Amino acid sequence: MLTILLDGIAYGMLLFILAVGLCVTLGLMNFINLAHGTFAMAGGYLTITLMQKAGVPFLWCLPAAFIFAAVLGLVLERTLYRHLYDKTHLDQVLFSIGLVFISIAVVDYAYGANQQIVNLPDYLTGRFSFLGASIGVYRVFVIAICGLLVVSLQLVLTMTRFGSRLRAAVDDGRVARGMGIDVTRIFAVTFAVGSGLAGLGGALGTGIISFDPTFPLKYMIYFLIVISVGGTTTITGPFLAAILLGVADVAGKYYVPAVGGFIIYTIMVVVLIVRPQGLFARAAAK
Amino acid sequence: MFRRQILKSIGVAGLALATGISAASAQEVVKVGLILPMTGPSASTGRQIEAGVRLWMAQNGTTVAGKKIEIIIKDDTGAADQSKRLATELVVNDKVAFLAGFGLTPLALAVGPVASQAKVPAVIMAAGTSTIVASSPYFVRTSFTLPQNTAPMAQWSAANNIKTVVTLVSDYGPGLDSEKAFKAEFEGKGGKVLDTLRAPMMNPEFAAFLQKAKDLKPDALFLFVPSGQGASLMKQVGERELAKAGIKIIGTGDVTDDDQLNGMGDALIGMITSHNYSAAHDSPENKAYVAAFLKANNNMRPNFMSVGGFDGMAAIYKALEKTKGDTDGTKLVEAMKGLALVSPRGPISIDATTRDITQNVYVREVKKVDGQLYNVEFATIPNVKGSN
Amino acid sequence: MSPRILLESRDLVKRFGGITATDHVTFSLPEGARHALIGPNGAGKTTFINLLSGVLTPTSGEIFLDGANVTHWSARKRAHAGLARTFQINQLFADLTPIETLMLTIAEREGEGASWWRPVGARTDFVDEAVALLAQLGISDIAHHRVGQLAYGKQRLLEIAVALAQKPKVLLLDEPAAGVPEHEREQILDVVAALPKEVALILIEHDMHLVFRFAKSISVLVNGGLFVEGTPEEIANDPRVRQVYLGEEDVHV
Amino acid sequence: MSAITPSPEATRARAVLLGRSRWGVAEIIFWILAFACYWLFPTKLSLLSEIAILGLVALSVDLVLGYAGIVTLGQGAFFGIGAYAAGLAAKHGMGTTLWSDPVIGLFIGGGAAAVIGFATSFLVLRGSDMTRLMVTLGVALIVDEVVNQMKWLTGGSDGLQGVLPSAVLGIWEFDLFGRVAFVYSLVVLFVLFVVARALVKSPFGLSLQAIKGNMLRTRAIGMPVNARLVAVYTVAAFYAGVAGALAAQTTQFASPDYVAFHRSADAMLMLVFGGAGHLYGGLLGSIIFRTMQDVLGNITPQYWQFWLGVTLVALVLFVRGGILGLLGNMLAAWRRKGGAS
Repeated sequence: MLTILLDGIAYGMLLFILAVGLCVTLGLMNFINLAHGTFAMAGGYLTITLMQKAGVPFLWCLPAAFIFAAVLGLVLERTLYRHLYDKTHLDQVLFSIGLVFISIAVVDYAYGANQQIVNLPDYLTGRFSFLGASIGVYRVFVIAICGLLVVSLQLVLTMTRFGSRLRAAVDDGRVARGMGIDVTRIFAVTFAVGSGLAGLGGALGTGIISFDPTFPLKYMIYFLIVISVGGTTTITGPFLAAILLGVADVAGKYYVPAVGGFIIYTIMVVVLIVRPQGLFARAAAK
Repeated sequence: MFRRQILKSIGVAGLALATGISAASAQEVVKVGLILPMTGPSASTGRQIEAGVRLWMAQNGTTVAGKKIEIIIKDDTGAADQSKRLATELVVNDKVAFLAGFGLTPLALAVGPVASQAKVPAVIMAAGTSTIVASSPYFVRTSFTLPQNTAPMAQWSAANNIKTVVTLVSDYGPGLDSEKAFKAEFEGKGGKVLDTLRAPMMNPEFAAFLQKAKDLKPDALFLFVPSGQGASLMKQVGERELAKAGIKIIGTGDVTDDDQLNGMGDALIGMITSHNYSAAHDSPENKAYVAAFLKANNNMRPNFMSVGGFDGMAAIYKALEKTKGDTDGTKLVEAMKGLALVSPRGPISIDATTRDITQNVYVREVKKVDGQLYNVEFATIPNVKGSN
Repeated sequence: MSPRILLESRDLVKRFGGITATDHVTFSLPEGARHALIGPNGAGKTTFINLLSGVLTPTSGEIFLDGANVTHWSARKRAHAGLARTFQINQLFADLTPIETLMLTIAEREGEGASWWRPVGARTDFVDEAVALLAQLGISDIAHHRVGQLAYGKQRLLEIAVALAQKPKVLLLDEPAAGVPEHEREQILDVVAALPKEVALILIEHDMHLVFRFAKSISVLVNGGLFVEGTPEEIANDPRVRQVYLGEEDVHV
Repeated sequence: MSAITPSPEATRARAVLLGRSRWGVAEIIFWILAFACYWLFPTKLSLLSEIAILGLVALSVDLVLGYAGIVTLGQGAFFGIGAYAAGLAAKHGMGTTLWSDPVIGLFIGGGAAAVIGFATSFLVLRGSDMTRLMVTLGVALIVDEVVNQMKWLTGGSDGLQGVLPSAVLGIWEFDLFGRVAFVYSLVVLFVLFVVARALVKSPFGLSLQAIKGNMLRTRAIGMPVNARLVAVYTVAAFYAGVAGALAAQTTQFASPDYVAFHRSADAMLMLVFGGAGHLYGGLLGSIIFRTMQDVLGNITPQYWQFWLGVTLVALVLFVRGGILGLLGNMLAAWRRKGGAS
């Protein structure tokens, strides 16, 4: 039982790192970016290429994936996303679906359609057991890295000036602009960092989930669930939602495989109706 | 108002879009319509079959019984309604004499009614569920069926003191077929199947299922997934350290697919599978086949799907020779019944009554042979019938 | 016999967190009233109108429309019961035309809103009523222009036309002439003055000239509370009002 | 109100209002051309009937999104429900009983989808675009799971086998060349289009546009907004259900792929392509979208999605209101320049 819980937590942590960028962009600029999975895929495929072709050690792939995805995010934000802030949600959805289709076709062209795998370095494979439960070394590694990221994110948000400015802008963009906060610059930086985190999540994910060109579509639904349950006004909301989703997904498949997916989607719809601003978020001010 | 002008221009545009009516087909050309999943999750199947078909035509020329053979390849992206529409267009517009290919079971089943209505023989080069051939009198199969590949594995397990097994299959036609066949055969031989787990086809995460299998502590874990998903499944099997827990990993050859075997890493060594073809099959025909295949496809190793395509074309050529070029569908199917030929995989024949394939099935073990992983065959179960 | 009370609020309170926007207001509007509601900015005038029209629900207190307790009725139900309003900021259908907007309002009033088989305009009586209303408001010339592209003043007139199309017993006008250039203000005032006698009117307005020309009775709201009520003369000469609101400007009645 | 004799303004107003719903010449030409395709493209009939079915789905999205302003990514759910309901009717009717008559199948498919549409319509009444997007997507995913799990009924991921619809109205048997399928699909599309057209031009349709325009004002004039949204959502679900039934009957097959995300996304893309809120937007969008997919699919089979993505991004960045919007603007610009009117 504990093994499943730990697997679920590891999976949940991974989902959080993949989704946190999207939570902030939605909360900050009210921008529906369904293409967020593309940056995660970019990180994942970069890791696959570096390891398979260039033999770069796995640990070096993580920062590389972060930077690559962050730069990709910055470039796309400055060239394309910028024109869409004032457009309707429908336009934003169509724009991001368009990006997803482009990314699927490009990756399909470059890497082919079948699933890519990565052979992890030895010190990261194997399992060890304690208290009667066994947990993969790699999953502990993921929990550690993601835990570190969550703590640092929380610190950045609460302790630093940038963090407070970001939270102000999330709460009410107009008032923040009124106080002289350059919301557009903050958004550009946050978008890049969010994409970088997704890229890092993608790199970490190569050890747990399989990558194929349809990744952005397959995981878009998970991101949406994390946002709808977690809300967009805090970081802890999506974090708890991601853990809940991770455990529910793994446990669902273990105990009730037939109705696993069914439960998760029903939870999403119910939460959306009962608390549109998210299960853990306080009533949204906006 | 502006509305009137716009819609007038659309009418004219509609006409311009008319794609040309296809060229009338001269009598001496025999067309073969190949419907394959060139994109989407089973794209590797499409690629392998196309390579097998092209290799056969390169080796045996393009004229049979005075008729020029021409193949038309259409991509159904793995969607059944596309396969049906493409089949209808191939029959109606291109007037093909043969339909062939069908990467997955639903794709083949969708084309059955078209083949029956148009009386055009449809050669199944991939789809493995046993019930397909029965669904249309014009189906002929040159690939394999799941029970055919699975039964030997059950027999071997029972004979090698494996008492309890857990099965984990992908939740779709062939998966359920192989689960049923394994359970029937294994329990028939006194074995016990503790649990039958099914992983969803859509996003195949196996972690939870493997953990459940591990907790049940069976002697062996039987696996079946469509070709293309074997790599990520075996990685998660390795990560879960089932071997260390004393669980033997067995399955059908789909899991250790020659197309991906090399990339799966050494954790695979020692895995026992049963299948109708291995690139390491020891026969002069196979040696020539593999060498030619590697050369023609920049070192892509042929897998069991490619021989489905290769032998499918052989059956088409032989049928045309028998009917001396007559492209009447019913005669061609009659000609293919009872056909026997030596394939790179070994001797195969088309069963006269069921039109399904009868072939040897081999039990093999994954071994490293001069730096590459291969399924080395060590036992043969001769002439296993496709479906009874 | 005293005129029938069409609209009444008893001890009405509305709090937004710590702020009390409406502070125990008891108020009644008789039939045919021409009542003005004035007060400094932030006195809670629009909040009070939103409470009466159902856009906001009160923290406590009750509202009566023609004798019926409508405190918990939705804005929609109150509209059907004969209460219409205009909005301080134009709330119109940008993609529709004025004639379509009026046809829609009339159809809703007559319960024909959901008729889906016959085209808009099939009901000749509706068309005639809409055209007459446009004429009454003097905006027949822009009957078929997209509302989104109309001049601001014309939109203000359309707001009033829509409210009238609901054939209300009570009409709440929230600064109908706000933001309207000087030369068009007269037109709006004439229209308001020419409104049917039996309709009870509340007018929120800052321009004292308009108030004193229009109103038969006035209430002064300060900090959400009802400060003083009376005829225009009483209000003009009341020192407290002058000190709180009118400032030194002398007012000639 | 004094019954004044109809003043010139009143007669002109009536003429303008009724003019909105009169059939324009261009519309008549469009439908003549559509039916003429039977002779113009004899070899492409199965593709054309697919376009007609996609047009019907886009029309259903137009009612909800174009007119009532509800963002939906879940119309695929109703398409799938319609397909399975009609497919099961045809399968169990085995071409013998009344139940397997395709026209009855349409009502079974449409009806089943409408019931589910009605039940889930309450979920989309409140909430922002984002919430509605995710709720409709969630409903589609749930339907997908149910279809996959109820293997005994739906055949699971292999799809529904043995769908044998009998002859349309007992007369026209579905032929191999897709002639009957094409005419049948197009007639059903035309009938439902006429109904939708009347609906949109009626006071009910006007009230939908009002709801999309300004929710506050609609409530202020006493409109039962929720009842209208529930009604249009249910009608749209019926339309998508009938489209699904048509698909199941013409392809004699139904699979979970009918409920997949890309079905709902494609429907919305086609509509926005053509121009939402123009009623013809959906039809135009499906013609261009599906023809482009067929043509591009043959040239570069792998990367139809790439060109679709590029066109989509360009559409959102540069064009307002899809093709019809673009043509409208061009004509308006041409008129202003040329001062034609």
